Amino acid sequence: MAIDLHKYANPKRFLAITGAIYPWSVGLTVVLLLVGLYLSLFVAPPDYQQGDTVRIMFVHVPAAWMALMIYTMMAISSAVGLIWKHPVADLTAKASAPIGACFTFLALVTGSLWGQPMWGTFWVWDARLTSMLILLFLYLGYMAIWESFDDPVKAAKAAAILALVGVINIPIIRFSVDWWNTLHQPASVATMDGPKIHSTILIPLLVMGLAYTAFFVMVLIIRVKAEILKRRLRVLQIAELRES
Amino acid sequence: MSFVAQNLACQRADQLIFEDVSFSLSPGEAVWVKGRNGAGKSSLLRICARLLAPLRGQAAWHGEDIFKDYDGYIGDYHYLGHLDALKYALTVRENIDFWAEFHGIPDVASALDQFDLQALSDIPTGMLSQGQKKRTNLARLTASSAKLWILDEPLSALDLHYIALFKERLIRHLAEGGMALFATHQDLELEQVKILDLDDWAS
Amino acid sequence: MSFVAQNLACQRADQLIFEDVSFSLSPGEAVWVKGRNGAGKSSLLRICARLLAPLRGQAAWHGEDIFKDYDGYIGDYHYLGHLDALKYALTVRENIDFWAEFHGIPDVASALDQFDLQALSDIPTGMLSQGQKKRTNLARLTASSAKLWILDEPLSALDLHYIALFKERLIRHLAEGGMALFATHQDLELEQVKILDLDDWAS
Amino acid sequence: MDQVATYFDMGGYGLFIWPCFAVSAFVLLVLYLSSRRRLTIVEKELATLERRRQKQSGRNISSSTEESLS
Amino acid sequence: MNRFLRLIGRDVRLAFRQGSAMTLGLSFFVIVVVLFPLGVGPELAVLARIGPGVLWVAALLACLLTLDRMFQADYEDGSLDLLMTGSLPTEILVLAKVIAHWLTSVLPLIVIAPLLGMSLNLPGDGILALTAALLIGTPTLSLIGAVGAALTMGMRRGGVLLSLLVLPLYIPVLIFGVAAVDASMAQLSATPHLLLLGGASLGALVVGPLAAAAALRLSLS
Amino acid sequence: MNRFLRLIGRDVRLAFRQGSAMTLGLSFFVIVVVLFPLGVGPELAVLARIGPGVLWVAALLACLLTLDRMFQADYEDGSLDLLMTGSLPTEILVLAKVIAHWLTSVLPLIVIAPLLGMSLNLPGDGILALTAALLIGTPTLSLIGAVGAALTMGMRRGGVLLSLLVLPLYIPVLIFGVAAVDASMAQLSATPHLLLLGGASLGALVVGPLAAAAALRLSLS
Ligand code: HEM
Ligand SMILES: Nc1ncnc2c1ncn2[C@@H]1O[C@H](COP(=O)(O)OP(=O)(O)OP(=O)(O)O)[C@@H](O)[C@H]1O
Ligand SMILES: Nc1ncnc2c1ncn2[C@@H]1O[C@H](COP(=O)(O)OP(=O)(O)OP(=O)(O)O)[C@@H](O)[C@H]1O
Ligand SMILES: [Mg+2]
Ligand SMILES: [Mg+2]
Repeated sequence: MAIDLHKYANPKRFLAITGAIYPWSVGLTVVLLLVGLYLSLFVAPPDYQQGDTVRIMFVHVPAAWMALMIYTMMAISSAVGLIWKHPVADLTAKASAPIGACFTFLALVTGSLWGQPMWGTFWVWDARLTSMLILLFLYLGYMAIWESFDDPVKAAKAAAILALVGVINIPIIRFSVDWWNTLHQPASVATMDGPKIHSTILIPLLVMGLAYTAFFVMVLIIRVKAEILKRRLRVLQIAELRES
Repeated sequence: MSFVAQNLACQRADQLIFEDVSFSLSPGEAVWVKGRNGAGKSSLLRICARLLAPLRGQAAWHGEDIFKDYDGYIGDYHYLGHLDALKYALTVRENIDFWAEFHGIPDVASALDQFDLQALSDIPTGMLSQGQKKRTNLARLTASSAKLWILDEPLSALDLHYIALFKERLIRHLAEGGMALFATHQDLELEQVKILDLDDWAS
Repeated sequence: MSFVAQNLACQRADQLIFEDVSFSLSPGEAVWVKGRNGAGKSSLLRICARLLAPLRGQAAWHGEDIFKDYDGYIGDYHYLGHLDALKYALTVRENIDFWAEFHGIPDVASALDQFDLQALSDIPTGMLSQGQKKRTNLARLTASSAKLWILDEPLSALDLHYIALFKERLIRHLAEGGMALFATHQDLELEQVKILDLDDWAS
Repeated sequence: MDQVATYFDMGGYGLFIWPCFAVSAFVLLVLYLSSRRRLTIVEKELATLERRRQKQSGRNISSSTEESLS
Repeated sequence: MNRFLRLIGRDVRLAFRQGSAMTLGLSFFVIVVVLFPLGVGPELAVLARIGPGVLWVAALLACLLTLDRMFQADYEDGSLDLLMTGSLPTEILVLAKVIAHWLTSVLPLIVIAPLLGMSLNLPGDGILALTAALLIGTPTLSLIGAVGAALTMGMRRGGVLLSLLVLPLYIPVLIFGVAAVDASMAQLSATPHLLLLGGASLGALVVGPLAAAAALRLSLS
Repeated sequence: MNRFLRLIGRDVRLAFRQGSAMTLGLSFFVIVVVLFPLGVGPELAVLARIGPGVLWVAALLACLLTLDRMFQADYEDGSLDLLMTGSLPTEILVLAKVIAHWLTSVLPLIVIAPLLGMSLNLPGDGILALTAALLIGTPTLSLIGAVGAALTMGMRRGGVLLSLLVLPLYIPVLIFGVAAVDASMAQLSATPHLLLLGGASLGALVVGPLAAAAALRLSLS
């Protein structure tokens, strides 16, 4: 009997399922990315107001969507891991955090590169921007917690506590920041929501969004697999130590 | 009233320190944990004080598992570790006072007396010598009503006089139906002591 | 090459701890400072390491007063106190490495060997057991070229094996013409040891 | 030629648009490659360890361990 | 109950005796507010404009700075081992620590805040609203901070991680706190903001001790 | 020389390993600059107006915060006993500590300051002047700080006393530093201010280690 196997519950089925999905995710990512890039760089027309800069939207908005979605997913996984003690859930949360952080970073960078031609500055302390920055901090904190514990079981619990406390706060932050901003500076910031979105823009946007999602699934599978194998390696190493 | 540990195993930072350690304590008994440096004595003591989770195995107090949120163990044991748990800004009396109240024992004076601390009682503990700190730490032990004493190197820094005094106090504790689990490299010959050698496991 | 202390007196926080303490050390000699808890052993050792100013009295190294900005004493002695002076974030090797370089001794490997630290050398010192920390601390001593060792409780937390090892190392140091001034409550029988009992003064 | 240049100029905004795509591509690529690398490293370590254990114990290492782990 | 109060009492006494926690936060608060006019220039209009923000930011920072001692000191000298093996439930222990932190590190700020507000040229209404907002909002800071402090206790990079973890959670308090002062300075009612702050404090009162106790048990073992 | 470098190397490595000093100052700096817009509001004009002041005050505070660890950590674990009984003159020891402090706690701030300046909407000139002023002015902060840190080492109320002692001496640096940035933002020459900052640094280089070494010897016995 190796060390405390119940903590490392059988991830065989998980690996089998993800193994089946993985090739599809790779294929989808490649195809969707190619189509999406073609549509957004060559097909989509320049906006009558924003000119060609509107093309930034095709990498900016999907990144922002992913950033928000991944955090939610991470919190749900953490809750599952904490309540049902399912180790794969913990590992999924752990594996998705760096991906989410990357997307958040991309949303910030592309957004501020967009901001310069649109608003004449790389950064304003706008509600949306600020809450995105805070989201990046939340991701970094979550990742740092994982790194700070030597014992993965402890780290998982600590990280889950943090993710859950953080997720309670995301709507509060969103709400407060939105509200704070409008109090000082009524909607001067150009956001393009509303009915204006034309299908020549909407379709590439959606395709890119799907491409990013497929990419996320692909990388997540790789990372979760790596995490599971790392756990397994640890168990074996400990067992080895005991034998010697 | 008894403490029974069965097949305890301990892992620290990916290293298995010991496994299959079992022992039991009944009223009036003491267990002396022996072993070379790094054998896992302190770790075992911390497990028994619920400050460290064992990798495997059970420990039971009154027959109930202490790791299963068992409240019956609370207050029945007192752990004294390497660290002195003294607030250096507070005096000896203030330090002991707080812990006595915390453990629900209002009799601080006798605790002070037991280790000749009356003369030092108004000195901030930061200004004590190493041995005086240790004595304060030990006095706190007697200012708790714990049945089970878990002592990690209780003799270090004490001079011969106070080692004898401590031994006397320990014997009285055992005679009154108490139990003790301790680790020390120094000599502490007692009558009713069982020896648990962690080196046996390693070799 | 000798250390001579004459009529040292020490006061701490308005209290005279001892006075008229004199002793001398020649190459190959050791002085064992004894005394009850609070007698002032640690204070005396800190005075000899120039970490505390005496109230009265002189101490001389090579015949020159060590308190008069005398540079000749620097680097000739090594003080090992209650505190372990280890950086817990650094590994055993990194800790010893730094001090060896600092003392101008590049031979870390042999220092590690002396106290069986090779196996532990890549573990952060924060993860060591009490005795392992002490061994690291002692290894640092051998990684200095100091003639005079000033050791406050060098044996605490060591197991019997390492006490013997340390004793051996100390005897070799003395045989090589070194000197030692130490305080401990544990047994450390040596041939060429002079005993300095601070209790004599108190009574 | 000129057409290509005007295309890349993007109405004067090329300096902002292309870095956006470049950064996105770069970050995502690095993320993908580093994830892959982590996986291969772990896989390799695991393989060597398992081979060693197999060799050491001759017979199959406690098969229950094997099953519950894989 | 008695030992709950004793524990708070001990921490308060220690803070007085050592001075560290107590005066660290306070002096930091004062320093920030004193340095600002020096850095920004003495124009009264600008100072009054940024005053509420400066005061709230300073309060937040002072709180953040004193947080990491909440459990760390007891952890380092071994007292926490004894406290955790004692008969007080860990949640209550956390609550006692939070109360002690608030009393020693935060309350002094609130006492001195009106004075500093005046020095930054805030009007009377604004100062009143500021004090009320601080009183109602800062318990959240201590409560949420306890979770971070417990999570990072004994960690090598504790201090930084603590800021990183706790800061995002503090931002709503900052925003509503400043909004309350701004509103009352604009002759609007500060009540809705204060209610929001109160709500946050109540929520934190439930979540904080539970999460912090779980984290504490985790960190110690 | 070798052991001088080794000592610096050890401190830098420790800062990396423990993260505490290094990232404490840095994260504090970033936090202050992030919180300010949240407290003060997002108007670009206001932010640009107070930007240089905010950045300098944040740098000063970050420096102040990391100061007390300069000798304290070594004092507490007994390393300072060994360092002081070793063969490095105490003045050189202090210098090594100061350099290590500057490298680990101050330099990272300077590296990231331009980015934060941009986020506060400072113009390019201002950012350049800011970086130059920080580079030239901050060594003074570490050097003067060392004296305070040595004096208060091992004291019960060390942290606060340190701020009180050191802060008045920091104020000239703050004023000239901000003036340099303001000048360059007003299209004037920042050079005279920078020269003054440089002069202060040189003066501190002479006085600092001497005074700190004396204070260190005093505090230890
Ligand atoms: C650093 C700067 C920026 C950040 C952090 C940022 C962040 C975000 C986020 C988080 C979203 C997703 C919102 C949601 O789905 O609820 C978003 C969407 C969007 N952003 Fe940005 N943004 C930035 C700059 C810009 C700029 C400069 C523009 C254009 C002028 C822009 C235009 C848009 C548009 C059009 C959307 C889609 C709106 C929608 O889906 O309703 N963003 N951005
Ligand atoms: N905090 C820790 N993290 C990881 N490993 C640790 C930690 N503390 C101790 N260890 C390791 O656990 C083992 C047992 O340590 P423990 O302190 O229990 O030994 P011990 O028997 O008390 O030794 P000593 O006689 O030296 O006090 C040692 O090998 C040590 O390196
Ligand atoms: N930092 C201090 N400030 C003031 N007084 C102190 C300080 N340290 C120790 N003392 C006092 O000085 C006396 C001698 O202390 P010292 O530590 O030298 O004793 P010791 O002989 O080493 O005792 P032990 O055997 O307990 O280590 C004690 O009475 C103690 O109370
Ligand atoms: Mg031990
Ligand atoms: Mg002593």
